[in-house]
Amino acid sequence: MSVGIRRISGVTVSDLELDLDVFQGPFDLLLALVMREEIELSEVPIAEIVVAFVERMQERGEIDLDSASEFLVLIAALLEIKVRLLFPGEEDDELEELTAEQAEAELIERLIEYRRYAASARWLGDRTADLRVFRTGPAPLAPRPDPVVEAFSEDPWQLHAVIGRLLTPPPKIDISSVRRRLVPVSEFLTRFRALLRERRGFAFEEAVAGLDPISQAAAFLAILELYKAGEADPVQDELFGPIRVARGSGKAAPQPAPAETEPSQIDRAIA
Amino acid sequence: MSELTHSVEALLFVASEPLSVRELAAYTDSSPERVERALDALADRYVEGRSGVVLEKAAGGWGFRASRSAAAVCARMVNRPQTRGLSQAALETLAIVAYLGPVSRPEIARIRGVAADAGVAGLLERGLVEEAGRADTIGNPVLYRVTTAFSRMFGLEEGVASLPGLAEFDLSDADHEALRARLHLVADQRDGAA
Amino acid sequence: MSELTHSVEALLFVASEPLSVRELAAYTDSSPERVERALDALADRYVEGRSGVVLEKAAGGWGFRASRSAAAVCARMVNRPQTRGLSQAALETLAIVAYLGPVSRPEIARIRGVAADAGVAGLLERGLVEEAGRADTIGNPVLYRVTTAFSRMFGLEEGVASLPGLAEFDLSDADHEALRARLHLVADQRDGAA
Repeated sequence: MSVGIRRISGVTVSDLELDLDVFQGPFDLLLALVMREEIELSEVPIAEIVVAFVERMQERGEIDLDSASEFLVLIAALLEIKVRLLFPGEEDDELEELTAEQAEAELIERLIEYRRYAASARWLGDRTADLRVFRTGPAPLAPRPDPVVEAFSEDPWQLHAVIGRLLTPPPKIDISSVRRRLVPVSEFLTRFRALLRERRGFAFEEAVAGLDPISQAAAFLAILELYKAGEADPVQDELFGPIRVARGSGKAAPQPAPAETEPSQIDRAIA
Repeated sequence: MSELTHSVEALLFVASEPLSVRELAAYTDSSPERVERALDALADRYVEGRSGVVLEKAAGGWGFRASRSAAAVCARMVNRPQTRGLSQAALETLAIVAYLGPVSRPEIARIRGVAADAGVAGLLERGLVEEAGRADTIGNPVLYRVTTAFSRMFGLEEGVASLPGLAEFDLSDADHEALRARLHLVADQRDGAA
Repeated sequence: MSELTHSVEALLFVASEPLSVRELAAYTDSSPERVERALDALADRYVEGRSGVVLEKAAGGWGFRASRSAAAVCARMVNRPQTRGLSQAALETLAIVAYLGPVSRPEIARIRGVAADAGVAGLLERGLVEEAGRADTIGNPVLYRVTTAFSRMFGLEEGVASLPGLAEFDLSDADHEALRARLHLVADQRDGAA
């Protein structure tokens, strides 16, 4: 049976040209390099790839649903693999570390699986051309059933069991991993303000030494917050060099994008 | 038979209510006179003794019904004992309405984590829940509560007051707001976990 | 026509879902063989071209539907032509539920790469999928399966068992190899150029 499998080459996804800091070239090549570990997936900004794809679709002025779907599957798989690389050794079996070969095999498996269902969806779609209309409710002049309800036929503890499950939170494993990611920026704001009251300045690296990467990111956001409010004056002499945070002048820094970084919003973003 | 006759035949088979000549004419884009002639042709074919299905003029218009000879067999099917118990979805919806009611469909959907609900319609049909006014929230959704038939079915002499208590969840039987808050909280947590 | 044929005709008309030979035999107190003969006689009468209503095998049983020539007129009346305007996304979700069901929204999302909430809600509303309990996995997500209406709508005589095997939709070996090579090739080309 011919089900019209889409052609493999020439889909828009493979033509997508990227211009990222870590990489310039087609999306496909990026995938290949990631798989060969020539590029660190952890350094690939996935959001920028998505933006590039959306921009390209806009340029074309049309949405190619096939390639958009395929792109979503690839990006979702890539994100999941990236998460596993960033958080290795989670107790969950599903999140075990991947070798490059495994990651590649999985990516291909995902695409094959998705294409299988996309093809069966087209098969279903072809059949909708044949309009089948029938009645789904009771017949108009048919005898109606007597609405008899059998007394004492059901056990009220069934209801208790069901509401009990709706009252039981999901298992703890998840809460612990969520908690690890819940790093309130406000905590760092308080801590850095206290530091700047005591001293004229401090070294950022020392202040965040020993913290996990996400907490460090939250700390950095707090510094940016303080800079915006004029409370801190961070100085970095060279790229990737140490950051020295001095007490600010008290004057608010110019804000290119106002109100975008309310502390509460940042907290939510980090969470 | 003409194509119009076939269309009228199909319409009457597919409809859940009797259809008037005017309605049939509108659906088929033809005149009432032509529809009448099509109905005559069908009445000739679908008549007692010649068919198990009979065309009949009823209150709201024309409709098919089972013939007299087949009526007993059809009644047997329609009134077959409801062996199928309550589905998981129905049971959950029923439990929420019983413990939390009066409660609206959107709230049931939110607690269950299911985008659309088919459960309430089925329970209404079976006479296990009924409408109980409207909520004061946006859109004024209809509220539902369980019926006396529900209490009979579950053998609850005092109605919902006889439901098994929720003490092991630190919830008092009377405190609906605490129960509501907890159900919503857990629903949100599940949403995050799934 | 025999009285049994009339009874079967009436039962199939009154029922809101297709009826199997076994069910028909039970309601009419007769043997499956006799019911089959009655169905043959009816299928001969209710056939495309000769009637506005057609007897069709669907979802493991038998049911009436509008004939092809009358379908468009009937679709006007039915307030939700369930398969009209299904998007590619909706069809993909439907295909996953049909082949993998009972299946949860997170599982559908994993295959399609995007959240399945809106898609599933739309299919529930059209009556093409229904709830089928909850999974035992974290968060106890609701499971979904396709409905009888789905099988009738897509003309599947034995329900999902009549779907083509998933393997038929697999990539050919050549395409498979091409996909696998696609990742390597581009990298090799670059290596060659460098």
